[in-house]
Amino acid sequence: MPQRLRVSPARFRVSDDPIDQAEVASSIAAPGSGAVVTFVGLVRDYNAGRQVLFLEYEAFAPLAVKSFDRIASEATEKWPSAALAIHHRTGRVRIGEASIAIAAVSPHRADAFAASRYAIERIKQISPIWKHEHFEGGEVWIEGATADLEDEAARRVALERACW
Amino acid sequence: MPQRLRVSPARFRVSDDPIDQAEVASSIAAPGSGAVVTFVGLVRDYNAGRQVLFLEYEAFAPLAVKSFDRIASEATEKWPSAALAIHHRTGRVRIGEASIAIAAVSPHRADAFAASRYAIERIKQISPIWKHEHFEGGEVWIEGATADLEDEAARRVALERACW
Amino acid sequence: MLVTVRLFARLREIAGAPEVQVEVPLGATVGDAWAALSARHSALAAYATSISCAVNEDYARMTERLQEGDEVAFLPPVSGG
Amino acid sequence: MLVTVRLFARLREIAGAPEVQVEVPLGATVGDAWAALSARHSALAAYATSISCAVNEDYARMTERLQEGDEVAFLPPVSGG
Repeated sequence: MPQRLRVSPARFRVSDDPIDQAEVASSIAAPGSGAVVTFVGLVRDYNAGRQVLFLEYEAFAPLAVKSFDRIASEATEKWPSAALAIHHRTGRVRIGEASIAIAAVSPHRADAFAASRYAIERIKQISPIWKHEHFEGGEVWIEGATADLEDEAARRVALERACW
Repeated sequence: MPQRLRVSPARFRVSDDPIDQAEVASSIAAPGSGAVVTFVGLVRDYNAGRQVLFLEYEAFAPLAVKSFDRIASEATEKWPSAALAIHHRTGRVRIGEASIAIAAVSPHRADAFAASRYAIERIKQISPIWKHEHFEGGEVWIEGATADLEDEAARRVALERACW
Repeated sequence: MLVTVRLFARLREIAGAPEVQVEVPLGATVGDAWAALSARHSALAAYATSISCAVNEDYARMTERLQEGDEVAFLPPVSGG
Repeated sequence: MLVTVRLFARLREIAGAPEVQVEVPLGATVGDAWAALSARHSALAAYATSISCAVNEDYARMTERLQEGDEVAFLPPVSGG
């Protein structure tokens, strides 16, 4: 194979740039990987009965990147064969665009599915990222979970949803 | 939005052409889709202790396409919000290349994950596709499950693995 | 009557062809076509309990009755994905 | 001593700035910095039981002691994904 000189894409990223799904997966591709599961979250046109115009995501970027790294470590502890890459977009994101992409690779599809599902649940629980919804007639900050690393009940919920 | 004249990609396909993961997902993209889960199966360099050189997939293509359609219907019956697209490659597939891509879209991530996982399990159970492994020192036809639409136990296994 | 039989993977290799013509009596079933073919290629016998079948590109049962010109397919255990 | 406080999302809007300086006594905790800030902006009180915090870009507890120049971040309930 010809040698190519290129910078490998970051595994964990928080950025205003549009998300490149292929790049997320390529950051963790390995010769033994038999299964790649990619989760992409897209901005929906309706939420809670409101016609959404666009979203604006705000993040505490350095801590958000650390949270992705932590979540990937939690997943690898549970599913040692799986590796994760996570990119989250910030700033204005339009309807139909991706706000997040998570890639999970593993020799085993069960582990790739579980790690990917676990990651999205944990991101929603602990990553310092906030969704500002601009809808027809107003705007609102969406507030979900208190980010609490020590909340073991939350972690169990994420594991259950990952079907483990 | 500007009108564009283009042929939509097929939802279900069996072909010698390399798999374009983005195309699989785009065949079922919809404005209300909040979650896209893509499963890609890659050819691994080792299997059962053998160094794999490449795989060759043979399919009864028209029936395989029908089986994908059937599996997507089974999934939509269970998860009405989810839509599936499935492309499977035939002929010689090299190490690291994709043999299959399954895209599941839904407004809800739980349904997209479940439908995608269900689909790969069912494909391995009933789709008329065969893997011919060429390894260092020989070759072998991999033989898995008897394709039996009426095997309800198999279907339950697929549902359980989809965590439902 | 004559039916066309399509064979895949290891079955195709045993028969030495992807498609063969098989003569079966009027009113014969898919299972009868399999028996006729197995008589020609004894190595097929190992697959008697693990094959499934299709008729005219649709899944079928071994008990399905055939008509002149039907296309029967015998499917060894599958391994897609 | 002075600490820097970073605020996000609705907290940032209530305070009217993404970053403010807060004077706290020597040996003060993250919770003390929050109390000082809440005294300035009464609307923050609604978040008293739902915030979490970070110190110098690492997750922290409200009981953590601060040092001069530390950067404290208060995080309202998160909604990424």
